Amino acid sequence: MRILKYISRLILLFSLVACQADREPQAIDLSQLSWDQVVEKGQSQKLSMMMWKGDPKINAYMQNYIKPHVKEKYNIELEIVSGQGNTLVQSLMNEIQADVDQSQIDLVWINGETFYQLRQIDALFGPWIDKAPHAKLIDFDNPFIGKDFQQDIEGYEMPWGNVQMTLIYNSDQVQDLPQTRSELLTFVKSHPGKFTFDHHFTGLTFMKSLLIDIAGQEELAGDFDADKYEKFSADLFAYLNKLKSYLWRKGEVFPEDVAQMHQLFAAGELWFTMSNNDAEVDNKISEGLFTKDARAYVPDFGSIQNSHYLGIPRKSAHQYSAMLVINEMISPAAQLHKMQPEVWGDGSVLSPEKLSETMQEKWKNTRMRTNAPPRSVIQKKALQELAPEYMIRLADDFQEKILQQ
Amino acid sequence: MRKANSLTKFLRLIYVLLIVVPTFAGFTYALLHSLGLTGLLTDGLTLKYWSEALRDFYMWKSIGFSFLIAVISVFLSFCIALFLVLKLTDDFQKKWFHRLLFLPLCFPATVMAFYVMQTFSKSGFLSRLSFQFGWIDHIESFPELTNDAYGIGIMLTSVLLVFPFFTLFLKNIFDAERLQDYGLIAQSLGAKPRHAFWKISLALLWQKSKSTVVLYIIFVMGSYEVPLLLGRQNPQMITPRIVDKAQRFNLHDIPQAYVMALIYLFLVLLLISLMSTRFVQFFKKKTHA
Amino acid sequence: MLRRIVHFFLIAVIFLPVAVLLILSFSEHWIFPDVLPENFHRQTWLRLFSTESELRQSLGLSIVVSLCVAFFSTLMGCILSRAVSTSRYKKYYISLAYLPYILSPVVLGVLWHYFAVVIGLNASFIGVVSAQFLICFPFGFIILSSFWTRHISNYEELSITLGSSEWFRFKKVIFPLAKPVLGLCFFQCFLISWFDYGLTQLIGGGQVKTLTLSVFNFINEANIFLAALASLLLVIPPMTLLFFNKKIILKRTLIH
Amino acid sequence: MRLELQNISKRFGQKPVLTAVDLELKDNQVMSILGKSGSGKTSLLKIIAGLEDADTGNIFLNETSIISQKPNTRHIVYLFQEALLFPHLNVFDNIAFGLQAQQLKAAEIDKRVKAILKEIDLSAHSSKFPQQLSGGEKQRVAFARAIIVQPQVLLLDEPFGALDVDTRETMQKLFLKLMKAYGIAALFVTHDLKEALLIGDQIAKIDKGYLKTYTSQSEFIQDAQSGVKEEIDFWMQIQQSK
Repeated sequence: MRILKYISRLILLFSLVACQADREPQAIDLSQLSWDQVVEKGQSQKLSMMMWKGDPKINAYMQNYIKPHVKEKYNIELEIVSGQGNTLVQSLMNEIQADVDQSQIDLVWINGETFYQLRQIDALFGPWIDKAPHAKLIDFDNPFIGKDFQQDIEGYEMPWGNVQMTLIYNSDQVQDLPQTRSELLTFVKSHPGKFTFDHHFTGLTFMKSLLIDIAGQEELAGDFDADKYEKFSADLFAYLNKLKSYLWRKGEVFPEDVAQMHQLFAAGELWFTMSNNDAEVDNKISEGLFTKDARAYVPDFGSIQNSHYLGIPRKSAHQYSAMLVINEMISPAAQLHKMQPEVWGDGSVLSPEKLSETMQEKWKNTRMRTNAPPRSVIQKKALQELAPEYMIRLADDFQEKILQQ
Repeated sequence: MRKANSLTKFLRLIYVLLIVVPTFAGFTYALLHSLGLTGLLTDGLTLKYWSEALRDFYMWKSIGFSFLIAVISVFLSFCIALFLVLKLTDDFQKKWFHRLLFLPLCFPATVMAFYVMQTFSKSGFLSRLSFQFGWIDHIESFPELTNDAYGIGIMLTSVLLVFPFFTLFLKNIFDAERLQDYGLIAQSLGAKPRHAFWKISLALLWQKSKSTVVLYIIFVMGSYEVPLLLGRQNPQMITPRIVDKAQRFNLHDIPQAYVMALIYLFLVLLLISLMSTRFVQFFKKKTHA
Repeated sequence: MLRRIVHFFLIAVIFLPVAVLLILSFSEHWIFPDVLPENFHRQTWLRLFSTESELRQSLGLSIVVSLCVAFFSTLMGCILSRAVSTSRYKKYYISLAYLPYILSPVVLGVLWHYFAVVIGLNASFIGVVSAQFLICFPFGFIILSSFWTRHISNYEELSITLGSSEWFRFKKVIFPLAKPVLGLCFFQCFLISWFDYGLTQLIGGGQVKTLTLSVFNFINEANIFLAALASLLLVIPPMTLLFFNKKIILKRTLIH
Repeated sequence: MRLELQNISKRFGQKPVLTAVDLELKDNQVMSILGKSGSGKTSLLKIIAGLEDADTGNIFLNETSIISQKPNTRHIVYLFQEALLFPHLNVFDNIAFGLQAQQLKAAEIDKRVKAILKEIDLSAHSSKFPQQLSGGEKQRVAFARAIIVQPQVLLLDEPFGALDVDTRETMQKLFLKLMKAYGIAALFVTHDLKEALLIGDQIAKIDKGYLKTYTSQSEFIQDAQSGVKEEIDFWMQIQQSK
């Protein structure tokens, strides 16, 4: 009995700690500051950036290009740590809940649903992006850049790069590329076990493009609409169910993530894989994972194009430095370097017409990738991202209606 | 007995605190979260996460599946270890043999899972060899050994990870308890070898290794990296399921993950208490009979 | 005959993983139905030493973290299991040690992160070491609890009546007798810490970059060749340690 | 008077282990205590050694109370039934253990250990490890290790219980010889009637926590409870039946 008493006291203690009311952090009034003042306040600090570290090329770009650059220009020590999506959200969430004075993370690489979640828990600092001088070069009118999953970015995140989803196929095996939904179905039926998609981010993005193809881009634009979702997703799942038994492993199991799917593709078990990054196929060939026969394409029903962004946590103690670094990351030089297929191959968010003439010249002369079609071609089939709730609902329903059947 | 002095008492308190406080803090946090009492997105006290989770058939399936995988893996490992200890008793004197058995202890679960993936999957080494030897004519005819419905890949990895440990462990008990002598005594008293094995050796081994066996069942039940790589989404083991729920796109799913973690904890506790009281008595009766 | 077959089988089971990892770490383009990869080269290995200069740091950090965790787990395990060994409730104390196992470290990591943030130990070396310690030391405690038998306490009592002080008793009797078990405990705790990913990632917030974290980064890059190399890096140090430490573990049965 | 126990009592929970035990042990004398297992004999010895606490009573050593003295300063050595040689030390170091604990000079230790090795006839085995010794040899080393520190009182808990008959006899003789040579007082617990009679200058019997001391061997033999009479009757009967 006595133990019970102690236990209940302990619970009480912890709940007190857990339920502590949030104190308001000291807010920075940006409107009073000039960029020069930001530069002055942001110099010579240590900065910790959390990002997805799943690609050696991206890591090398950050390590060998951005890091030395900000060190030289502003004497900022940029530390890059691994973490994305939910790890990131959980971290910031716990910090807010624990009411710490300063966050461990000063800069985050986010998009879509992570942005949505961070906004939900009010974890981001802002609005601030207008302050950064290089933001003027960004084409915010482009809906693929200015809107993140149909959400206004409202100055809380800075566009950094832009990519489009592609299907990657083995050109040795596949000659007639399926271009429409029905062609895909026919193809998969006649080549069972060679096609699948993962049940995480990339797979969901693929399903979204199918959903858009079913409904039409305009139908699903704007905020989440539950009725429309019910209506069109029913068709989507009907289609997927038709597909299911011809997928890899008869659709009883789906690859855990795109990395696993790449491996299956590389080993020859699959004829298709996919990537949210249109430059991925060239990257993976140069890494030695894919053979030279791997090609990327975008089917006629289109694929989603989206941007990825940079944000600053509200509790960061180095918000000025973070702004300086982000401003450098969207500089024409940095963006140009990032575009090179051998560096990263990430699409730029700057609009070329706003650049200087010499820069424009360089822009035109960037070397093209070899195994994926050029940006200008796939751009025509680009679909806009849907509101984040679509993805959340799709993920849940996919579990229920496909995985657990 | 000399009475415990105050230092000893203090150390005992430290021990209890070191164990209880962190674990308890975690549980309390999970409990509060699952009841909607804490968390940034909560609307206050609610039982909806609990009722949702309790009615979730797939959670129960996951728990059952995890338990089954764990029991089978540990049982197989135990059998292999027993076989090696009983049949190759003399080999344990040899240096190379002993050294050999220690090597697999150096493999983390991830590496072992990665290896099993590269060797036993449809596009793995075995499948390729079978193809070269003409046993299969295309990749699909190789049996599903990884990401399969029965968790074969997971069990294979778990057995590879666990059996060397069991072998060394059983061997130690075997030596320490002089089981061979007991067996001989029993036989000299007229017991048949088989009878002596079941009634004496096995019963004693089981008594001594019971807690380790339970520990390993729990260890396998809670494994994360292995099913992540070699499992499938349905049936799915419980830890990846919990982490999956906690890391899904839907922040409102997090409390459910905590509920699942708590239910899992409760069942494991139940398992432990069952094993520690009921089973001992059961076996005691048997050996005394 | 049976013995030969079993020997062969055991050797195969134990050495195949190393072989497979080695082959993969030296190759590229491994496409079905080729049994062996198309190309063999040292590029993967060279790359490890050239561009990832962080790796050596990670290795060093990993070793320091694991040594710290193993040392403190063994020390505390020893002291605390000793304090508990004379208790009438010894059994209950020991069963308490199983508590942290009930949830897997991954789940505990999720739960503990919040508290780590509260006490300001997240994303720090001390935080990671503490978290790993909390997982490891009950394990050490359980191992060492088996050491404090009637037999050992008889030894102790004998040396007390022979006039030895507490320190002398520890130095001359307890420590030499416990050395094999302590070695085993140290090694096991070292391994748990060395292999840990979930806790380090969650509590360290990715900022305490141990080798496992670097290794997982490679695996996440979807490159089986790098992953194989990374796996080897994880496996080789404990194997080396084992090779030198094995004597201790073998001597374990001595006191019985 | 060397050792005196006054009114020592001890309980484990509700169960009395020792009840009002009084005992007097004179200089240079060996007292045999006859007792079965569970009679409280081990607790009695451990209380004297200071390894357990008594609930009531007092212990005097040379007229001074030692009840609150630490066990390692009492100069009372307790010997277990097993030899309990330290497995990691050789014979020499095992014997030297107590002297090293007192931080004597190495030369002094060397001299004394060598002398006692000679006495127990194990000089040739000085660098052997316990695993290499026979049961009797181990027991001899254990004795030497205890005696060399010149304890005020030696407590022995069935030291020969595990030995075979021949070794046992040799050990009993050696034990008596050493006790007299070093002038050590001892309490010798045994369940063997003959051994008790053979070794003890004084005799006592412990049963269910009650200790009874006898003033002389004859009083002990006369006592109906001592078991001596049954023993004699047994042999008589055997003789008669032949």
